[in-house]
Amino acid sequence: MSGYALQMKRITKAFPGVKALDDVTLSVKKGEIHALCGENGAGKSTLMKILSGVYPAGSFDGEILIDGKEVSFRDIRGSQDAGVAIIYQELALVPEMTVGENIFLSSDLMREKVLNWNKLYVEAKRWLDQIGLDIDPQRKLGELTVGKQQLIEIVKALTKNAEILILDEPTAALTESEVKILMGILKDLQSKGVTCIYISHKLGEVMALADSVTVLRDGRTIDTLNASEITEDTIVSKMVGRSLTDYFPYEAHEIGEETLNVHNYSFYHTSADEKVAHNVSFTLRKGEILGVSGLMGAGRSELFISLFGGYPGKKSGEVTIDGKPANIKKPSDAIRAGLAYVSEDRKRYGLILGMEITKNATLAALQHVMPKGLIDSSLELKSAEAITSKLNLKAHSLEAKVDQLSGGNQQKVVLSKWLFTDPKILILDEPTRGIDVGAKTEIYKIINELSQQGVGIIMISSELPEVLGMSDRILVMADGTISGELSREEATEESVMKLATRRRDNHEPAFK
Amino acid sequence: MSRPLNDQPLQKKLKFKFNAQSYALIIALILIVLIFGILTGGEFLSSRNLSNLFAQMTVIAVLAIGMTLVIVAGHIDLSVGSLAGLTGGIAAILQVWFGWGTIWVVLAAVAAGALLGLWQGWWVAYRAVPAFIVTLGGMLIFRGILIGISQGQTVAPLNDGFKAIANSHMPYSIGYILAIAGAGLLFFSAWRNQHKRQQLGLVTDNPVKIYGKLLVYSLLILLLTYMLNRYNGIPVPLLIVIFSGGLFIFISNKTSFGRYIYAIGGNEEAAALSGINIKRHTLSVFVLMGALAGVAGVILTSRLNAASVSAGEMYELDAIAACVIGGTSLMGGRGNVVGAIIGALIMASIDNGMSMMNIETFWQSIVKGLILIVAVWIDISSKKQSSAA
Amino acid sequence: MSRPLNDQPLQKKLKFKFNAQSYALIIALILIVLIFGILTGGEFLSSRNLSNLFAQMTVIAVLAIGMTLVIVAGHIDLSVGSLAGLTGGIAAILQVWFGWGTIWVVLAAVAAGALLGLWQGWWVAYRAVPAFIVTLGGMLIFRGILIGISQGQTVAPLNDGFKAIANSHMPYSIGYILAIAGAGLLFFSAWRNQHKRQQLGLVTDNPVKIYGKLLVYSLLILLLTYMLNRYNGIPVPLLIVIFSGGLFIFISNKTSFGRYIYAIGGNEEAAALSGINIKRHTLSVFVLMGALAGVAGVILTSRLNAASVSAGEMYELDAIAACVIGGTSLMGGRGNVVGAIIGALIMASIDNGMSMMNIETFWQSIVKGLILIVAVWIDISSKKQSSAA
Amino acid sequence: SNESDDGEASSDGEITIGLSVADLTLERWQHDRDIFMGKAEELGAEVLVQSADGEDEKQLSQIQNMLSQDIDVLVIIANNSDALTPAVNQAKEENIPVVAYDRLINNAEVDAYVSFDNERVGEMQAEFLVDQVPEGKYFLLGGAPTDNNAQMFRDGQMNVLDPLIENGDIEVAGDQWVEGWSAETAMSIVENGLTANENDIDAIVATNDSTAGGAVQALAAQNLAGDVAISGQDADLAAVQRIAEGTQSMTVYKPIQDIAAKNAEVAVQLAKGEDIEAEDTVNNGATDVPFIKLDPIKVSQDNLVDTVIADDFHSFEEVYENIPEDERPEKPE
Ligand SMILES: Nc1ncnc2c1ncn2[C@@H]1O[C@H](COP(=O)(O)OP(=O)(O)OP(=O)(O)O)[C@@H](O)[C@H]1O
Ligand SMILES: Nc1ncnc2c1ncn2[C@@H]1O[C@H](COP(=O)(O)OP(=O)(O)OP(=O)(O)O)[C@@H](O)[C@H]1O
Ligand SMILES: O[C@@H]1[C@@H](O)[C@H](O)OC[C@H]1O
Ligand SMILES: [Mg+2]
Ligand SMILES: [Mg+2]
Repeated sequence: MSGYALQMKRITKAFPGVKALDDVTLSVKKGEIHALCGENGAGKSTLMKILSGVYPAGSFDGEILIDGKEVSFRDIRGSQDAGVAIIYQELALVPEMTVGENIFLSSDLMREKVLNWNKLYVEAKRWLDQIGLDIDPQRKLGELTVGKQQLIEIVKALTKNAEILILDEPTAALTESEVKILMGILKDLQSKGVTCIYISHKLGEVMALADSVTVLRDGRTIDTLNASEITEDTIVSKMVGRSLTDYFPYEAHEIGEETLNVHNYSFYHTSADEKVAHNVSFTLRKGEILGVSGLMGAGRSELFISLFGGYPGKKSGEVTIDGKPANIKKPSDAIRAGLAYVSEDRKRYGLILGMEITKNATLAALQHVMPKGLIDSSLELKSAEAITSKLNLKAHSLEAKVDQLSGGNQQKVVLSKWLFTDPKILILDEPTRGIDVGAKTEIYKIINELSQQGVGIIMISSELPEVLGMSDRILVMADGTISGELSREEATEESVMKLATRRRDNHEPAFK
Repeated sequence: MSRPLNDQPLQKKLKFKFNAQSYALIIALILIVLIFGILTGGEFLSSRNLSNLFAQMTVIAVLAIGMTLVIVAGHIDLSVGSLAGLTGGIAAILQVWFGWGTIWVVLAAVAAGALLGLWQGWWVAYRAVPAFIVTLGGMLIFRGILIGISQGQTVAPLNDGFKAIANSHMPYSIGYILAIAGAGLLFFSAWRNQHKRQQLGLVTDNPVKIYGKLLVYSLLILLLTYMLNRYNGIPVPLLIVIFSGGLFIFISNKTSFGRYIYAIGGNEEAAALSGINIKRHTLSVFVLMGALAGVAGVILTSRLNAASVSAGEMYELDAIAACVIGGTSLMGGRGNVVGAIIGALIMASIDNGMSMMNIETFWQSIVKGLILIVAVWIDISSKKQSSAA
Repeated sequence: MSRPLNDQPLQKKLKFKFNAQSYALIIALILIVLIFGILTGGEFLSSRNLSNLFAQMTVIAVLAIGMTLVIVAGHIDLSVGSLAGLTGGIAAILQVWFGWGTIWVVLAAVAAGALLGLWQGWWVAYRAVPAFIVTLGGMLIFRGILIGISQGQTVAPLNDGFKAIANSHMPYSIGYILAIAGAGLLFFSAWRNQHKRQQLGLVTDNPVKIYGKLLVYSLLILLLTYMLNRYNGIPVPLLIVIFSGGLFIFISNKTSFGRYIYAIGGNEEAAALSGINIKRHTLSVFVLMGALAGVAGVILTSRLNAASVSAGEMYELDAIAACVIGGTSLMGGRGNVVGAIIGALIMASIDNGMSMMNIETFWQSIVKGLILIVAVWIDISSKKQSSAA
Repeated sequence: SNESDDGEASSDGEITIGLSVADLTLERWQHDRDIFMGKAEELGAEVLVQSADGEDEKQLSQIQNMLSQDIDVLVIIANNSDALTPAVNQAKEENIPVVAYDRLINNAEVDAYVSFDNERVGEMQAEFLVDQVPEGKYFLLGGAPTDNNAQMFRDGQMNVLDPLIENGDIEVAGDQWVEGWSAETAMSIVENGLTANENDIDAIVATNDSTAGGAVQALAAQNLAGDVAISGQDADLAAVQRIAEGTQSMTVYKPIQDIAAKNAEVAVQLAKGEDIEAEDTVNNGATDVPFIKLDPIKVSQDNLVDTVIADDFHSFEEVYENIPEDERPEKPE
């Protein structure tokens, strides 16, 4: 007995045009939490998909040993039966089905010939309660926020009572408090002898959880660190091949005159009865980086989507841009007024996945590549190349479809698209979600650069260090209103959290 | 966390939404029925016409039941009309030319349907050819085979036993017994479910609401039975629809197979990642559809007491329309059998009502087209409103 | 970072993949052509039959061109057959009964098509009724209107000018001039593109490869012109297809409208947030489709020198099949006009070839169904292979 | 271009006839084809057959395709009399004679027209019913609204019925057309018509046998089969069986033996460049076409044996299959 719960040896896997994994080795000890780190596109997800049978035996080279015995999975069922459960980076859930059904979709409860719904929902409820989620298992999954869906995905994996649990960026859509819940669960599982493989770009989490860390770079194993060797700096330098001194390269910059002024802004659900945001007022100056913090469901995304003209339903209040009243009814008005909105959900709202990188990049400002009223494809390619190389996008060709890119690179395509519109005001909603540290730093650099050019930047983020590290000023939202504003100097984790948890009824009457 | 995740008001709204949605369809049906009732001076609602109406809707209803599953799985089947024609033709040929007994003939037709469904399902599931193409091909192939084997002739007449399938009625007493048994079953299963939920400590719905609703349904069933009994009794083809409908409702709600179909149609990737065997399930859906087309073919031939080469032409479109009217999404993942049956009833009502009114044929086309669009629009806008509420 | 953007070998592989895919279709076409050529002892490939073949494919090809956009936008149009029948009927009625001149009649037919397209587009775009239902309704409504306004009669004969639209040929010399001009245009635009890319410092393709390919194309164009000139010359309807095809290729590649349609079909929500007006563009797609149905209607009536109430029945399925054969995805977001035209040619070749062989009708149905399935399967499996390679 | 050989038999001496059939999915045209081919072969000709499945454009394309195959004469059963002008013109340009089989082709140089008169068929249907039911409620069951012939049958029916409707002898209880000649649609229509009229219908003017079949089923459900007079056309086997049983009153039999054989003869004559004999001509808008007129025959229970059975169109056993032996008429020799 090796003491290893899992060994993956000399794994090599190629996609058309890409060698995703090249002789990778991974050894995970029994009962440990083993973190897998690496830049976007390093091959982490691919390695895990090999382990879980998504890529069946024969479609890759190398061997897999579980508890020292060689295994080969023909399909996902195979790995499930061998005690491997995986939470995929991309949610593997069915929005039209109920929470309970989703939880047990791949379990024996759903494999019975005649289903026992009552039992299924009781069981689902039990699992949900166990991790402190008060969600009705009979609700349709699609009605939950992404964060909660992510938690459902986690519950789904837990129900399998797996011996090896793989979590591929489980916290990308979670708030800090939810992350804490998850960490509790994992520690608990660990005490029960479950082995975990944990993939995350949030090094804080890795530091807090991991017993050992394996670092991948460009499809190769770089190193495995044991508990004693783990420091953020080592991980980062192994990941990117050099050391990054400053994760949040905030640079003092000149802040100009006011560019955006929002006064007493409210908007309603489409049914027109209930307000989503209530009397919001704030300003943004040229070259300023305005952080927006708050708990999940505080209404940040919806507020800015609404300002951007992308939310149906009534609204009221004044919005001025550069002193002129802005009448934004639809996204094209907003774009024309110089606004750009980088969505938190890139697959749903950001990208045309089946389209080429080039075409995605120019989509929001197509007129820039239509000098004579017609699309000039050479110019288009040139422009896309210019903008994506500025963001250090990694792709084998700009004519590749976006769905072949890793998550981080997809995010860069979305950024490219909006930068290409030459915005005066750039709204970034969770801009670094699912992005590796190296790329994060690049994005921060770009944010700095843009602010130096006088672009006003609004950065909505659930990651406190990021907000604190990058912002000139921070707005905190709670319950659809702005519960407070902090200058860079005033802002600390505590002061932000205090405002974020302030209930509306403390200072405002309830909505009508 | 600051807010309880399960705030009550949200849940109530959800309930309401579900209801508004399914009621819109019934309201559309009632509206159509009322309008025709008035325009025909009540004739439309006579016992006799109701009896005709149910007999006229059966073939499309049976096809729509199967089509629901096909569409939910994310596919489509354009061959069902041809397949019903072919299986009906096979039935007639085996009986008229070869003298087979009715039972064997029915089994052969259903088996032939299932087999040809298997063939189509294989192309869709294992060869990844879009169902649109496979079944468009099937439509041509099956019609060709039918013309070939029947040499263009109308094959008739069939045995009395075979004729009875679509043309007979239940004796009055048995009709009432069935109706009462059906209502009783509704109450019993509701009670059992409530009881179980109590035992398991699950929230139980307000009994007044549950049993009240069931009471309304039961009264409707009895009223309908009474109306039909005032004429010849419950038509046997209606029972076939109710039986197939019940079976497929059971399959889609109570079996893992059914749920997997919804999962596959709702998010194929997720389903695959959850270890569901997409190909095998897709194949099975087409086999079931084929078998139902076989049933539809038998009813069609029995109703006409003859099989002709053009039987079932264009039925695929009616069946698909019935599903969509009934709330099935052509994108897959969403749909239900009850809706499809109501959809078929709406379609049949439009045809029946206008022909009762003796409207000129070309106006019938135009009006039917308009009603189709408006009915679906009402359904959709009610859904939107309630989901935005 | 570690890897440069444009490493050569990778790019080459991609190119190859793209080619394998588009070649599969052409290979399928060539196979079909060769087989029929052999089975008919060369007749299939005679100048005269080629001329017939191109005239026979035009109506479906014109419809398929518009259908590509509709499907790319994520919708479907089941009404195009009826609409072509109706617009063709309007053209005939205006000319035969009211004595309108040919030009006015053509304009009226196209305008009527566009208007009815607008009506359908409005329901789809602004009322969110699924296109399947709207256009199924449209299919019934338009056919009903046609029967109503023509009182069930065939309207004929038309003026010589009108007849000429689908039944005349280009004089030989003009045919050659057009062919040479077309080839020249290909070379010129390739050269200009290369030139621009050089100026912008972009990688340019190997000139031998580019111009070599164009040379092959040009020779093919000339060969075809020669073949057609050996009979009566290039059929005018073929020019209409080439012209409409060219226009729509241009629209989909060079205008923002075209690009937006692909974006909408690919991901509607993302497109909306990128500032694209979904509703207006969707509406426009249906207007264009309607106008093309008008063109198809004119060709149909001109070809038959008569408008009958059944004209265009079932053409919608042929048009959709042509698109799918040509690689358009019914899920939206992916498809191209050239493929659709080749698809229409494949469909027409199957019909033509089998009729040249005087095969029995029912066999024709069966064989056509099979070829349809197998052709799409070849296309799909070649795509899979090349993307898995 | 491919010059053809001026109507002379082709070089190998054998005559090739191109036969374009409107729709072989209908039983009757299969009989036509078989008899035609038999006769033509007897006369030493070869026949190429194509069927347009009831589509005008397809028929046009198929005729073009046949013309590219060096035929000597073209025989067309037109799907639509008005929609084949271009095809005939093309044949004319190539000096290939054209015979219009059963249905006239308008506005084109046709060399011969061999047919029953479609309007006459409609008249016969109505005449028979009026004979049986001189006064009463009539339900009109038209053919496919998209079929050109259906219109002509209706015209014939109305020639007879209109005067009686005007003087009040006949009341129209309903007027519906049957999409695609579908039996099942016809059945639903008649069910609804019976309901709407509380079974008070005395005659149904069904335009062909398949729609009559659906109507009879609807009548049977009301035990009215045999009590309501009902017409038909084509003498389909199922229909003559119904006539034998008494559930359908009549059908119009177009002696296919005659029409098919006559057409084959005429075609061969034209191919050889011989003259044809015709008593009549009919103007089709372009020319006076020699018209070889054949009479359709009303078939009812009284003359089944002398018509369809005597012609070997159906056998005695087939026709009386469902009638007990002792109730059958005497079997002819
Ligand atoms: N289906 C596929 N087809 C082609 N290339 C793929 C496919 N899936 C992954 N790749 C490529 O394989 C490489 C590894 O991707 P993978 O998703 O494993 O990265 P990752 O480490 O999980 O990145 P991230 O942190 O962004 O999730 C990338 O270059 C990616 O573009
Ligand atoms: N699909 C949905 N169905 C019902 N309520 C929703 C849905 N999406 C969002 N909400 C509600 O809208 C409100 C605002 O959500 P929003 O996504 O804007 O919050 P956020 O502050 O951006 O949080 P996140 O970190 O999740 O992005 C919350 O009350 C949330 O529960
Ligand atoms: O004989 C009839 C034929 O003339 C008509 O066109 O189609 C229906 C047939 O019954
Ligand atoms: Mg990943
Ligand atoms: Mg958000």
